[in-house]
Amino acid sequence: MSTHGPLSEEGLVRLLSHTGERLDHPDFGRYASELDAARLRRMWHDMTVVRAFDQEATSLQRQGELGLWVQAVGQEAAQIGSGHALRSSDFVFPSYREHGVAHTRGVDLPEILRIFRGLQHGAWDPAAHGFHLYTLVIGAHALHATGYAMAMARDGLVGTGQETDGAVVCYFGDGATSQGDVNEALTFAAVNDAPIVFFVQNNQFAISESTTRQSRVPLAQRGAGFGVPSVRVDGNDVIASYAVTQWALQHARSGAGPVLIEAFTYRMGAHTTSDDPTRYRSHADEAYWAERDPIARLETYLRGIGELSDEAVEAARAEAKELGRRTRETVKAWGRPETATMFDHVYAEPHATVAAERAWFSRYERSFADQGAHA
Amino acid sequence: MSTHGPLSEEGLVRLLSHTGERLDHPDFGRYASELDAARLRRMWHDMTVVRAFDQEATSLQRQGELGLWVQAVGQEAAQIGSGHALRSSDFVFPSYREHGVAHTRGVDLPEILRIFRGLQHGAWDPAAHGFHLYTLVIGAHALHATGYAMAMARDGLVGTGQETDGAVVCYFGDGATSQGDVNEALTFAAVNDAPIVFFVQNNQFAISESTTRQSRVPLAQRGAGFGVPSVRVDGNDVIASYAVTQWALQHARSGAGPVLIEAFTYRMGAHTTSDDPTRYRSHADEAYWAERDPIARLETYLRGIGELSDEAVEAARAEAKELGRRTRETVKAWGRPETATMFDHVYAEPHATVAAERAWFSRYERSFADQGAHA
Amino acid sequence: MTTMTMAGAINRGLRAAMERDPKVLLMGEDIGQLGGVFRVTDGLWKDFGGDRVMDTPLAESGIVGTAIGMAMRGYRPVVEIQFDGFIFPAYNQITTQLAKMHYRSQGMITLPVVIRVPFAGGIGAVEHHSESPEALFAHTAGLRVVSPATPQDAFDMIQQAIASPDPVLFLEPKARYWDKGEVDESRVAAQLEGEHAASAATAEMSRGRVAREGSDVTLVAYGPTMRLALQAAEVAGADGTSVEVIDLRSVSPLDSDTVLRSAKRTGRVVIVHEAPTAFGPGAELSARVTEQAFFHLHAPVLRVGGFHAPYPGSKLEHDYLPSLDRVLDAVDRVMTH
Amino acid sequence: MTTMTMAGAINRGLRAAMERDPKVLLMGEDIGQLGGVFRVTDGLWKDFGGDRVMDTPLAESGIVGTAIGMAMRGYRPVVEIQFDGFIFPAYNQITTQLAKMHYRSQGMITLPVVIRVPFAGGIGAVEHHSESPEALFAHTAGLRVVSPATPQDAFDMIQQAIASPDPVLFLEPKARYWDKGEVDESRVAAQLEGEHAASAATAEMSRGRVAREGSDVTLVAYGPTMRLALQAAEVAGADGTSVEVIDLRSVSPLDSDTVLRSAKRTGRVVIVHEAPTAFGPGAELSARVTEQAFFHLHAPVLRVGGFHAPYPGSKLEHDYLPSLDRVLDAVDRVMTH
Ligand SMILES: Cc1ncc(C[n+]2csc(CCOP(=O)(O)OP(=O)(O)O)c2C)c(N)n1
Ligand SMILES: Cc1ncc(C[n+]2csc(CCOP(=O)(O)OP(=O)(O)O)c2C)c(N)n1
Ligand SMILES: [Mg+2]
Ligand SMILES: [Mg+2]
Repeated sequence: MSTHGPLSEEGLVRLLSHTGERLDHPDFGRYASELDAARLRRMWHDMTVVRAFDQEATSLQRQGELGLWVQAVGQEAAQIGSGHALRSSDFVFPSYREHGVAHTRGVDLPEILRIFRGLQHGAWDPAAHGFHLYTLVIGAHALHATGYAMAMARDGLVGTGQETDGAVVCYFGDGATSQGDVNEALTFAAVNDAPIVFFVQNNQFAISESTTRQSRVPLAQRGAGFGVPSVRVDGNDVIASYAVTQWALQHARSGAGPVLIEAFTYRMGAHTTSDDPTRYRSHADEAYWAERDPIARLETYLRGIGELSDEAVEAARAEAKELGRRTRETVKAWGRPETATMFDHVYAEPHATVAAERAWFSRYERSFADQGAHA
Repeated sequence: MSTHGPLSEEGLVRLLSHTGERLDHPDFGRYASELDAARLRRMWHDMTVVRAFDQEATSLQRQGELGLWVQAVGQEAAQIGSGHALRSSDFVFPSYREHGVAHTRGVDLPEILRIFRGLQHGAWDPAAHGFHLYTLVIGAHALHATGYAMAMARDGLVGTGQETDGAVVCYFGDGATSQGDVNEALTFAAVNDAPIVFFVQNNQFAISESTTRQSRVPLAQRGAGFGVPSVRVDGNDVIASYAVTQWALQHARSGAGPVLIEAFTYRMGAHTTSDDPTRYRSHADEAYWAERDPIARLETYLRGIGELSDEAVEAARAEAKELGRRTRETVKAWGRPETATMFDHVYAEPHATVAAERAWFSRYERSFADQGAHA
Repeated sequence: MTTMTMAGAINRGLRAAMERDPKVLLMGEDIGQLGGVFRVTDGLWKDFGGDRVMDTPLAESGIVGTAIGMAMRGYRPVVEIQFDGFIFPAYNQITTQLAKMHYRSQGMITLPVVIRVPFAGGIGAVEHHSESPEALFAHTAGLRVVSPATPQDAFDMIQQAIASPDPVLFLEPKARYWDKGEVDESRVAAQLEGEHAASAATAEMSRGRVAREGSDVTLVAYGPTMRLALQAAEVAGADGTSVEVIDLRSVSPLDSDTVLRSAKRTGRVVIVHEAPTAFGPGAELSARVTEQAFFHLHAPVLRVGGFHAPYPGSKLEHDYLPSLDRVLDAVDRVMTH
Repeated sequence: MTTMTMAGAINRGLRAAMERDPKVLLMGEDIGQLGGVFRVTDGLWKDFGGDRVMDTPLAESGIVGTAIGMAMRGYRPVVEIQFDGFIFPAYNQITTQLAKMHYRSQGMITLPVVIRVPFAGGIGAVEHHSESPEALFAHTAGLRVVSPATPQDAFDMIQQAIASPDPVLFLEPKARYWDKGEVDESRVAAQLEGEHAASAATAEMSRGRVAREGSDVTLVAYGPTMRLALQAAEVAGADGTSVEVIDLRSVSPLDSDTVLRSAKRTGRVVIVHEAPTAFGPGAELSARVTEQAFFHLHAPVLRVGGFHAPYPGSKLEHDYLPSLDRVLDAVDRVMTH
């Protein structure tokens, strides 16, 4: 591993070593103090279930039931750790790989697959979950998140010290940091003291490109350039991911403005089911990171302190299996949407062109029915 | 004046105090060592002439001879200082206010007014002067400059230690730092080690908006976020502006990659002749900065050391006057371009639509001539 | 009735909308203390404060992108883009996000964002300050694109645009900012207090109108070219050709029904806009009229627009732009059939 | 003659261009080691190195903007935009800079930049991966917009685009990437070694061609819809309607002369494209054909295109896109006159 530049491990906040030993940190250790064994078990459970779902989705794609699947394997600690730090008054803007965060926000995981089965572009009610839709145009949502945070502050939901105080967490990848929109978001957030946490999952790749193609220096440094306090965390350490997010959210909710977190992690799978990582990375690299698996790490720790029983493991396995079954059945049961729904929701109010085309299309479709009737 | 944030004077490199005393600086002092009295006199002379031209253009606009004029009054030290550090192997990408830099690159000042008289959008040969056209879309040229610098490196014009080594200097304003393109340029420049100097003239305003609307922190901090070494300089100090640019150019030409300079200055005039600064800033503010006039400062110093004679002052005044006369005459002598030239240079090769429209237009114009002949 | 310039009418309309609904916010470059480079927001910063009249960083993508986020929380941002030529940094946000979010969310999210753009030419400006990009937005589903031609419409339509739940590109013909007209302030106020106000407002803003009746030729225009169209009708009338003038007011939706009704009577249609002719708004109008009224037409639909060239230096702009002569020439040509 | 897929033909064309001229560089996301998400640049990174096949940061504006800078120093960058829906972050650079620099500099600067875009739908993809934005570029003067429909054209036209001094948007119908065809590699090679190679190449790339002769109806298509158009002609032919099929190949310039020659014979024109119909490329073609061949037409020009709605989820895309039935329906309709 490189010792400087964007892939160095320098300055990473870490509260659990990759061999499963619990560590302390002078600044951030205390933000994990509320994580008792029960809570950690819950996080382990969530990570396990989310990974199983992820694998189920991958096999559904292989079977032709989904057009595409975007795996999050390897990034569970960053996602479940940060997700657990959120509360209902917060609001999340994911990019498209945050299935773990979705799970912590109460999105029923199979619902996500509506997108990947080609039924619709958005698959849950953002307001109900405090979890916006996936955005596929890299970085575009960073501005929506910033505007949303500005609006929260305007609505008095920041700095009161009440439970109603909230913040926005905006997730994006290492590649996204190169987009103009992400940098504009840092500017808008900073000058408006917007209550937002920019959560960069540096999974070391933007499809095939190493993070070294996006930056000379660790991505956490980007924040300071805009006057945004920043921290680098071991994103495969669920405890540290939780702690820094807790810190960041408290900062943002208090009205002190934006924060940037770089969670240094590794995309263990392919970019998507269309990708072939053997073309651009080595087995050695993959093996190095397999040893740093975020779930195994927590498991080792919990087992070591006697807080993960075989029953708990079995329960998680059973839940995962049941979720897998339910996912397969749900996906296969989805019908094709009515054709005419493609004209719905283009506008909120009637639009003459849409109305005319919809009318034409229904006459046109009827003409086949009529022909059929005559034939 | 604020003592922190983007308008603080903290950390400014300064080699000439605003009362005209020569200062030293541990890191940058030596980059001004080649500036003997003759050279400083030349810089004073250039600043004086450029300002006179600027005022002439303003009055031409008032007389209706120009549609618009963009004044650079107050920014002469930043422009002439940095311009003097350039050599012919360097290449400049200005925004639209760099008349001083244009002058150092051998652009005949009146030529600039072709743009502002509405004759054409670009008014000099960029290759002949190593000085690109003005770009009016804020920040867009930062990427062109970066690509150009990448191409220079590719052409072997960097890091050889020869006189052929060159770098690009890209000028833009404080407001421009908020644009996505400028931030993308920093990324592309950094990861490619491009030989480019980003020269931000922080003149404290983007039209009416204070720099505090663009950033929480001094703009020089932006560079570090991308791993780009940066420096803040007193942009009303021509010696320091020269010195930091000299340093930056040497760095970039050597192949060490990009540098960012923030020249802290003040736009003494209006944004353009269409602007009315009384709507958004105080006389007190203007008075404070009038005392920091970049030309007066150097004049005081040179007078103090007995290096600016009355004759030299008289010579500059005469040259300025002559330039004013020539400017007026040149501008008024320009004819209107041939109408059909609006179809020229849309494409480098024939394009059927342009050809058809040009043909139609010439038939159409002839039809009036014919009618005239018949009438 | 009050006499107002178009700029004044928009200013009054914005003020009325802000008074009506505290969720209405203005965002843009220099719109606060300065009142905007055209002074369209003059006085609003003083009266509503910097929290509702927000000077933003100099980044159009950021402006539109954060406006989208604010709209998601129930605000109604009215964004000013300083000039037509500077909307393109926001193009991605407008095209892939603003236009598509309602659809993406199956109607769960509405984005009542208005983007005001002083547009079109004729004011002797430098590059990028005189363009007519409406076709580049009308092609994208999810956006509405409107342009007023009179102070009355400017006053009404800015408020209707703000009341509409759909994103609206509100194109202000900058050369007409200082033209004066009578404005009745009460009608739109009543509409916006009525039942189904948003629907009524959206529908009305989306309809064209017959601005002058005639029987020989249908001359179609909107925003910047309306004055020219009326002039041409006047001159042609004096020469014995009766020209009906239609003010489209809306480019998306394009109110082709109003045009078709007229075209079926006159059998001759000319459209005039400043946007380049090739792939411009007139192409769509021509195609629709031909599709739907082919057997009523005596002559092909003719288009008078800008040329397929970048907007030239201002010394040439009056040759680049549709002129009275060019419109009359087209009217003459359709009249030969 | 060699049998190639369209993707393979573009790959071979890129390789030939890079061998011919060391100034040709490729830039884009994932085009290096990975060979691009569609493998169109497969093998080129290995053979030409990372200096000529550059994996760029993930920022489309940055890619096009730096390509402009490199072109100013004599390079010929060929940029890959990963998917149609991701070209919009670069829209400002393309529209205000790439298209206008030649004009702005009075011809002193030429920008031979090619922007390759896998475009159009039909591959079952998620949002933003199936769009047809050509009209959003053809409206802007200074850009050329072309799209090949066969491996031979793909091979020839990519090299002609690179040889052209003008910026070219090179739209690759991604659903046709794996269609095979015979390719003669020698013709374009000879053209590009000849005198006035750049002019000859630009001119040829800008012309449409009659892909199938016929006498009753002129059916116009390009790129993604050419296969459909030929199918429709086949089926209509079996039903006794003789359909002439024109492959436009170029959207800007639009080769209306080739269409007009045919339209004046057949009197009936149908155009089919995947881009939304409203304000789409067919509108311009319809308007021009009507303007210039009105009295030869038996029926109005009809358009078959995408609807005025965002590209839907892939389960619905085949209803959104022009289908054989919709094309035949339009052919039937023009034949009723
Ligand atoms: C504007 C834009 N350009 C290109 C793409 C295609 N694309 C999809 S994901 C991706 C890589 C993203 O990398 P990163 O931001 O690191 O996120 P990750 O996928 O690693 O989670 C690219 C290039 C896109 N979706 N949007
Ligand atoms: C993309 C874009 N948006 C808006 C404008 C209008 N505009 C012209 S100059 C200017 C302010 C620029 O401020 P700054 O970057 O600080 O440069 P300065 O004018 O102070 O030299 C603005 C907003 C523009 N030219 N381009
Ligand atoms: Mg990544
Ligand atoms: Mg400034």
